[in-house]
Amino acid sequence: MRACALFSSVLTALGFAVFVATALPPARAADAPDPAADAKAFRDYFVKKFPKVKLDDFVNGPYSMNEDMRKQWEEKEQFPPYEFALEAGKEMFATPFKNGKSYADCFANGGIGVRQNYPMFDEKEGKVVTLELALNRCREANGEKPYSYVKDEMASLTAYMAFTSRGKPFDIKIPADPRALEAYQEGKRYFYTRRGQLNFSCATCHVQSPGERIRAETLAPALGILNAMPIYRSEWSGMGTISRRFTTCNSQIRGVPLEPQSDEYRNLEYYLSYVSNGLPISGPGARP
Amino acid sequence: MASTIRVRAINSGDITEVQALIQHPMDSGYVKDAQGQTIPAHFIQQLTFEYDGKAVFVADWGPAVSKDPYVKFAFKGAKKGDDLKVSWVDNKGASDATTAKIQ
Amino acid sequence: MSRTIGAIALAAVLLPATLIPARAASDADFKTAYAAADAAEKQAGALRNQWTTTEAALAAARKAAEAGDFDQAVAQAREAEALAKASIFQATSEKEAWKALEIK
Amino acid sequence: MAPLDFSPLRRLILKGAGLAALTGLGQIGLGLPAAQAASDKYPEDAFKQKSDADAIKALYGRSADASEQIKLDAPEIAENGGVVPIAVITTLPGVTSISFLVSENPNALAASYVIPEGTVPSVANRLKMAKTSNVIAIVEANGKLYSATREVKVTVGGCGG
Repeated sequence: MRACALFSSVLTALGFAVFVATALPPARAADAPDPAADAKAFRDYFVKKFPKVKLDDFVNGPYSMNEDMRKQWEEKEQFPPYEFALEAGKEMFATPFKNGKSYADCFANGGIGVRQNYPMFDEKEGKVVTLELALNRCREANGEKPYSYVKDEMASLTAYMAFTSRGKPFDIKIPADPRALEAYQEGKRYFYTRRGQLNFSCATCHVQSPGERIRAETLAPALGILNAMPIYRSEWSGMGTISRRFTTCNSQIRGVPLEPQSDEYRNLEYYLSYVSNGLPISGPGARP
Repeated sequence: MASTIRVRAINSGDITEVQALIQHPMDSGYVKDAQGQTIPAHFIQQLTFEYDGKAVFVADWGPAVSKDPYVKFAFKGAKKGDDLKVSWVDNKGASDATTAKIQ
Repeated sequence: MSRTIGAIALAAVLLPATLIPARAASDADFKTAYAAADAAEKQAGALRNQWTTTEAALAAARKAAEAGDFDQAVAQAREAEALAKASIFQATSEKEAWKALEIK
Repeated sequence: MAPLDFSPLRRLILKGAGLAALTGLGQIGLGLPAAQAASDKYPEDAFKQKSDADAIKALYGRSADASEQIKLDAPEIAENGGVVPIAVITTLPGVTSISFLVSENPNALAASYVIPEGTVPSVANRLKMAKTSNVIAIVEANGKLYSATREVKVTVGGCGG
């Protein structure tokens, strides 16, 4: 059966990360992944497409490309809607677990000013670890129940951690580990792969059409899109994490979202963060 | 629990500029929940700012004021270090109050 | 490529109308149609590429069957199967096609 | 020139004083202490009116004239109807109250502010808009009513989920 043959070959591709982990790294073909070149091309593309937008301003998403919207945003920022989540996050972060330990014990520098280093590649696990994942692992390691990845407490905690990193440039590293490169490559593949009944990829909206309106929303450029996370979206009337952004994007194109923090989303976040290296963290953010 | 009221009152010369953000759902009564049930209207009706025992600003609000409402105004006569009292009451009779120092 | 998907999706809408047999569908017809749709959707799931519209058609098929409307149940199941197959096609062709979109 | 505090004026209307009773009130110095405003009655009836005209009438008992001295600041296109930043500032003297109405909302009156003497006649707030609509700012000054109107386009309504 042809469908089955295709099916298994895709499975092989998906399992490639595992494959290279066990096999010797093969000699790279001519189109071998080159993250540094990708990041440069990615950045150059946006700079050329939007010559009036300053590089650091891309982290402000649609507000970097529409003056009427920017005014509304500046007004919002006078007393931003994420203020309550930010304060709650600060308090939660400082509150010890039942065992006396706290979030600070799980992170370098006590968790302050480290958001720009996430996601990082964990060479022990052989996988990408996002900030949201690290926070829940920290909770579980200390006998606490994990939080929902999409909003509420997780959004508050990441809001606070992002706030302590404001202005620090994204500094995502790809260690000399073939699994790290493969995770990056898988993330890139996810970003450009069309899915859902609408047959859209992430890139369809956020590379080809930023600044344009789809239905009623103004699309954000992919460059710097994660720097503002988590965000208070007026459309949600509340806060949302990177997990929430990914899952809602997928359902909007009529695809069934994957589980938050699945390997695919972790890799996607790795790729998207890496190509925004050098752009400042601006989270928490406010969006339409 | 923390106060539902955030106030920034900044004095410059004779003018004190006040910004407030209040945590409140401001349900309009026109929105249905996931189960299709109408969420009953729940909104702040009156928000009062008092300085030196006198109201310097009173907001009468209906349900068309945004969730987590924000307001900005300015008044004369206060100085740095003075107290500004802020209080609200909603249509269900709930209320909150806080006192902010003018900066 | 997107045109192909569109054609498949269109077929999904048209197929049930043309294939409904003259006699009323039975519970057994529904079960057969549903099993085929379910199998295709599971395959799409293994490819990590299910569509919400497939899920909706499957749910509609179950609901119609519960209500005893087997004509409708079979029609919905067939639509679900066509959608699931389109999503499988999408996932397999995108295995290479994604590269065309990449910023170089 | 010391502006009179006319805020009790509209409260009288709410108490059903009627239009006739208001005639001439503009000349009477209602020397009530400003603290009175804090215990002002909430204008429930005005908030229940559907149209902007009825709401203005219920609140102030009269209609307003357009004024160039009111600057109404609102976006051309609201990024989200749930949170539309709208501000007003006026150079009119003797301001006692400022109100905001959204004509196409189910109930037009959105917010009404008491401006006691010594408070700057300028307010910024964030309102919900169900759809594209005129936004009207009403300024009550020296017992008279003035207005400014602007259309705000809404593509994502503020009454949805």
